[in-house]
Amino acid sequence: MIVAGVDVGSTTSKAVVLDDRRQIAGTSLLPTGANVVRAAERAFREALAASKRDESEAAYVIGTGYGRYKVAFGDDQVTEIGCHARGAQFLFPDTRTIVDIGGQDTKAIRISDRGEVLDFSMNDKCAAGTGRFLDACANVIGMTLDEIGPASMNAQKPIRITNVCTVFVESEIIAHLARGEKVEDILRGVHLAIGSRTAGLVRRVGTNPAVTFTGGVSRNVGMVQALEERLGVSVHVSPLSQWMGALGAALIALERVEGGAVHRIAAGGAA
Amino acid sequence: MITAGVDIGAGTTKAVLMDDAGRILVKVSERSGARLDAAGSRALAAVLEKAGLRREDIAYVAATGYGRYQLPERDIQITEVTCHARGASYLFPGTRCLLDIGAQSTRAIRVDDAGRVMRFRMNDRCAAGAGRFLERVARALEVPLDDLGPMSLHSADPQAISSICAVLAESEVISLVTSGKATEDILMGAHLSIADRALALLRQVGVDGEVTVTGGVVLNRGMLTALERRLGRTVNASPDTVYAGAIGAALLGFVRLRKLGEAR
Amino acid sequence: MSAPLGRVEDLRSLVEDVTFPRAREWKEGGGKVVGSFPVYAPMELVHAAGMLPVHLFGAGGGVEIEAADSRIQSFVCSITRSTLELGLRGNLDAFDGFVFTNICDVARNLSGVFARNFRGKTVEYLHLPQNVGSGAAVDYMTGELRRLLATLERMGGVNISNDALAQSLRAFEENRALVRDLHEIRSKAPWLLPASEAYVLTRAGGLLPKEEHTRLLRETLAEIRSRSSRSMDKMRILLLGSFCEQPPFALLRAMEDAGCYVLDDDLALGLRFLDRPLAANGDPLRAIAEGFVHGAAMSSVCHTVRPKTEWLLQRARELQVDGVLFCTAKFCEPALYDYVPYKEVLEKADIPHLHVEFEEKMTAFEHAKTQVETFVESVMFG
Amino acid sequence: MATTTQTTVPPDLGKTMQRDMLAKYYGALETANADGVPVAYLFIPGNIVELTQCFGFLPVYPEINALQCGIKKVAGENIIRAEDLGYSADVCGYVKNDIGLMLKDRQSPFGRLPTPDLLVCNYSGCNTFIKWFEALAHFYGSEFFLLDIPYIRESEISPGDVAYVVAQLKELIARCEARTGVTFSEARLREILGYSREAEDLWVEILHLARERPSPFDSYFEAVFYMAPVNMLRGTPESVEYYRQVLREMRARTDERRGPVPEEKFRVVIEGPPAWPHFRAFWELFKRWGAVAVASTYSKVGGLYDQGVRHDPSRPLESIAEYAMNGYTNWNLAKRADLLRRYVEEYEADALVIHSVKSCRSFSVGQADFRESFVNELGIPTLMIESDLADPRYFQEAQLRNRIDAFFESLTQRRLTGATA
Repeated sequence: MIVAGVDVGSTTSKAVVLDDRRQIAGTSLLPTGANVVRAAERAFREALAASKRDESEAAYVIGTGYGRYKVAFGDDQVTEIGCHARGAQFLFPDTRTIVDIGGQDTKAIRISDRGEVLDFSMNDKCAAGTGRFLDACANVIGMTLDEIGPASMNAQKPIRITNVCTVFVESEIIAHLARGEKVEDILRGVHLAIGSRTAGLVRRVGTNPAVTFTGGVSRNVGMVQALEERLGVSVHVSPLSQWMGALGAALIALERVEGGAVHRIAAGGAA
Repeated sequence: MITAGVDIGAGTTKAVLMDDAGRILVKVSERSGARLDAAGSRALAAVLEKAGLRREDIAYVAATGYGRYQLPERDIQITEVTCHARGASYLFPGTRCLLDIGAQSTRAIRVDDAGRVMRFRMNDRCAAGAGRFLERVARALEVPLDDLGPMSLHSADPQAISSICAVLAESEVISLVTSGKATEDILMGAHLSIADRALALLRQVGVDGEVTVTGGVVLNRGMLTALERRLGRTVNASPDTVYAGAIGAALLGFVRLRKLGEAR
Repeated sequence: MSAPLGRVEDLRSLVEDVTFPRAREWKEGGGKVVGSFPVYAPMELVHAAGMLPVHLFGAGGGVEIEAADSRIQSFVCSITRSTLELGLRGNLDAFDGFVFTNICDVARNLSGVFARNFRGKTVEYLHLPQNVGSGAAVDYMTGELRRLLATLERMGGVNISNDALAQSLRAFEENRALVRDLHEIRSKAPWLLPASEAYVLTRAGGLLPKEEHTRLLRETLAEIRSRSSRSMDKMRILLLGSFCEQPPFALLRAMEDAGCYVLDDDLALGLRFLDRPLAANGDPLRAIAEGFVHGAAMSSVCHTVRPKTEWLLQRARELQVDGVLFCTAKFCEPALYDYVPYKEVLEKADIPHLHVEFEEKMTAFEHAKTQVETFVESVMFG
Repeated sequence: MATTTQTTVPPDLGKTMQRDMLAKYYGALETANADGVPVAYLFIPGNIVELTQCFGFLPVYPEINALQCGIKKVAGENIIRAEDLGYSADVCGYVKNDIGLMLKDRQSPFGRLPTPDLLVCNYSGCNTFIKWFEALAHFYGSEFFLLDIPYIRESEISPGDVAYVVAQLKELIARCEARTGVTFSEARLREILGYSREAEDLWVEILHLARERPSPFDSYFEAVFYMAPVNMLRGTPESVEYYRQVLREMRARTDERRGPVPEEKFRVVIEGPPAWPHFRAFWELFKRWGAVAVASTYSKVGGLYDQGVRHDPSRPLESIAEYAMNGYTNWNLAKRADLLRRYVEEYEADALVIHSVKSCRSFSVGQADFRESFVNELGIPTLMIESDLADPRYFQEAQLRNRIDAFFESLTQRRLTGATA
């Protein structure tokens, strides 16, 4: 018996197949693109292929992320808040606080020792799209997303970036460039600005350790350092952080099966 | 007499030479690169070389654009709004209002019959980023930037995108994508939302009379169609308007020369 | 001790220092410090209680906003966020109390946020009369001042006599007269005194002990009158809209460099709020109340019987300005509402005008600077 | 997951009575200028409609016009028309809606509005009111009277504050006498205040029925309709009769254990104005989870009757002054937080929902601070969501849905495992 979690995000779609011993049997990661329904199906099929298991063995599938309602073949949908909480607590049992910097929203979640969501806070309108904030900065400076993290680490004199707004930060960076400021100093300033804002969000739900940093942006070492500096605590980061939502969804699916829930399709068609 | 107009933008730098009969002798356009001060001097040297002239043959050099203070050879620096207005009126003499839609900022300018600025208004911080917004919409929809305009023209049912803010508008685009709306309908919706914001700016300075559009957006058929649909009449647009800033600077050079001549 | 004052750069660094050195010095000397949110507050009472009155004008770009952003939403002006951030970071620990007034809904509610987050401090909110046309306004405001006096007496464990109040009133009146002289010079001979210099001289009055600021004004006024710089071909403008959150000093400088003489403005209006001398004799509290109800400066935060648009046209003609520049803080509602009737009457009177937005924390203001340059060019090249 | 089917509450007499009252009211407004009937513009919080009625003034409430334009989906065009005039994107959507309406031809969804003979700016709990009516005075050139209502800045109202408001009410009476030629009759005022008092008593009884399980009505999404007469048309026998009828119907629903949703799964207290331009969609986001508002603060902006505030015929001007100061947004943040906490306890709510709107900083600033104390100090699950009460451009349904679903998901999960906050 296997279960699956399919996380359809604004930029990438991910899936995780889990077996009944909670071992990850297969994963997938691909750009969501313009057709969301197809992206969900492809993510699920690729994860199944990686797990070398057959679709018929899937006892329960849960969709999450912005496109969760488009996971047509799923048995249920759960928001990414619930899934990131479940996934982070599974990988690091001492987790009490989760920080997820996603493409659209930044989330801070407080959980109980059993992984229940006790409180969460999300970014303010003007601080939306933190993932895109980094994307916009990399674009203006002419670097890739993977390069800006390491580049920001060797800054001597970080420049204070005052703009919260993704659109206006580009003109601020262009002005600093035009003044001949060093690229790594600007990048360090950008990472610290996001670190400050995210720390403010975490403080709203309380910075009780241990803190787990999830989502694609956590692969950026410069962002991990900036967040740890602003939070004043070290953070867990897992190489699986991009699949945290899909893993959490799969874990919840497994708990549903263990709790007696029956696979909708096996039970003869959609509810 | 010959004057030079050099428009040093964040992306590209343009330079033109004009004679006192108001003819454009020669024009160049180059990438600005990271060092803005070098960009201006490089463009000036290129336009002189193309015309087979030397700096001494030029009676007056006017700089404009983002890097207008960084051209050592200049006699004066003038802002891009003032130069754009004069240059666009040179290219389209009937112009009464000018809409300049760039990557970051949108400008609405009311001009008199001689191309002088009467009133102008620039976008609010929250309504910034028209060009940049289109680039990100192109990436979200996996459509090459140059196809944005043509593709949006096939739209049968444009999707309304209401947010003023480009970031929130992008989230709306992503929600439309996740709810399976047709790509061309989303694209036309995106163009119309930019057109609405730009025309709202223009209405604040007065939208009656001939409208001329400048800025990178001029090359995008979809954007011009969206503007004309919302405006209810045609607009002037031509690839030459990308030189409007440099042309305006050169023409204003002659205005200063006449004033200095009278002063002596 | 503090750096020698008088030179503009020293004043600027004092005004931009968000650690409030002079307040800490006063506190270490055993005194108490009371801060007020930027537009008008009757600080004579704080002076009479033997405490140091300090005008809080936010943190400018001086502090990274972190905690406050999760307490105050994004559609609120920056001065509110930076003032709360200063409190949460401990920059205001030397202060014993804060006075807020009805500048706008945000300033009013900020007093509630301060009261909950800084329980050890005294937080007072004064509802200053808006119906300045009512016969009951002066009595009501005198009552409100008496309420503030009782709070200060409790805070200081002192009894504030009428003589102490009268003496503080005289000290403030003397200072106000010099501030009026300062701004009189720059409206008549702007080439002698740039707006940016007049601004930091005025702002210093919100940080220094009143007597020290009065001495500083006397010395500087004498030096200014002896200057011999000549008038240049610049655009004469009236600057409006920056009465609460202040534009960055560098933006003010950039506007003057772009070719403007700023003949008058409402910068740091809270320190220039009482327009005319107060009645010297009788009950000092009633004198302040009458000064506020009948002689307050025109501003967007106070209703006036006379339409503000009438005042604007008269002021523009008095100063013979070439144009009016509305320079408003992002999200500043009172200023943004007044802009529309003002814009209408200026258009009818054919007086050029421009509206630019700023945030106190801005470091790159190309957007605003280019607009001001274009404004100057449109008049010069017009 | 929440059931999506929904039983519609049967069309009842109360709603039709209100529809007739409003039709008669808007009919009178349509012909007021032509018939020489004096028109007074008022604000809802702290409004003194009883006083203006003594002089035959017809009241017009620009806030009501603005929210109706929102519901009827015409707010957007009005706002853009005001922005064309120069109003910033960052100022209140209600004001721009009203200015845009005026610039077109004052054609509201319920009929054409008359121009004002007198602008009575009862400035209670919102500084923007002053700027709003200063603008109307500029555009219409009509007479302006500012009724300055002191903010409640301590735990109770001070005698000095009451004296200041009563003195201004007397000056207003003199102004109305000069304006209309009608001499003021205290007996008439007492009679009108009697009707107000009766309607207010009945309205409080209705509000308290939300303590029932299930609540017979939604004390936010439905209260905003039922509250119209006690805010706009107070002091009339028709409004008293209306609330007697509504009380009968709500008692009937209680007996039949009927409520606004098929199964009441969550009882919530809601703070902040609703998203008028997307009212149905906004309500649906809560209905899907079986979430019912058992108390709300927006329904108390026009008067905190359930906190004991009453018009009193035996103390006419004093009780009007005390009523005017006791609008929800005129209470300081400590009193507002305490009221929200008491609502959660008295109405046995499972959670607090804060709807922060950009247009209304009088409501919004301080809410994020509430959330902090409610969750961490009081242990009350609290959700904060953002949009706007008037401007349709600030309603991102995908984001709102994501946050509301996540919140009720976590409540469901904690209910299953009995976890404490």
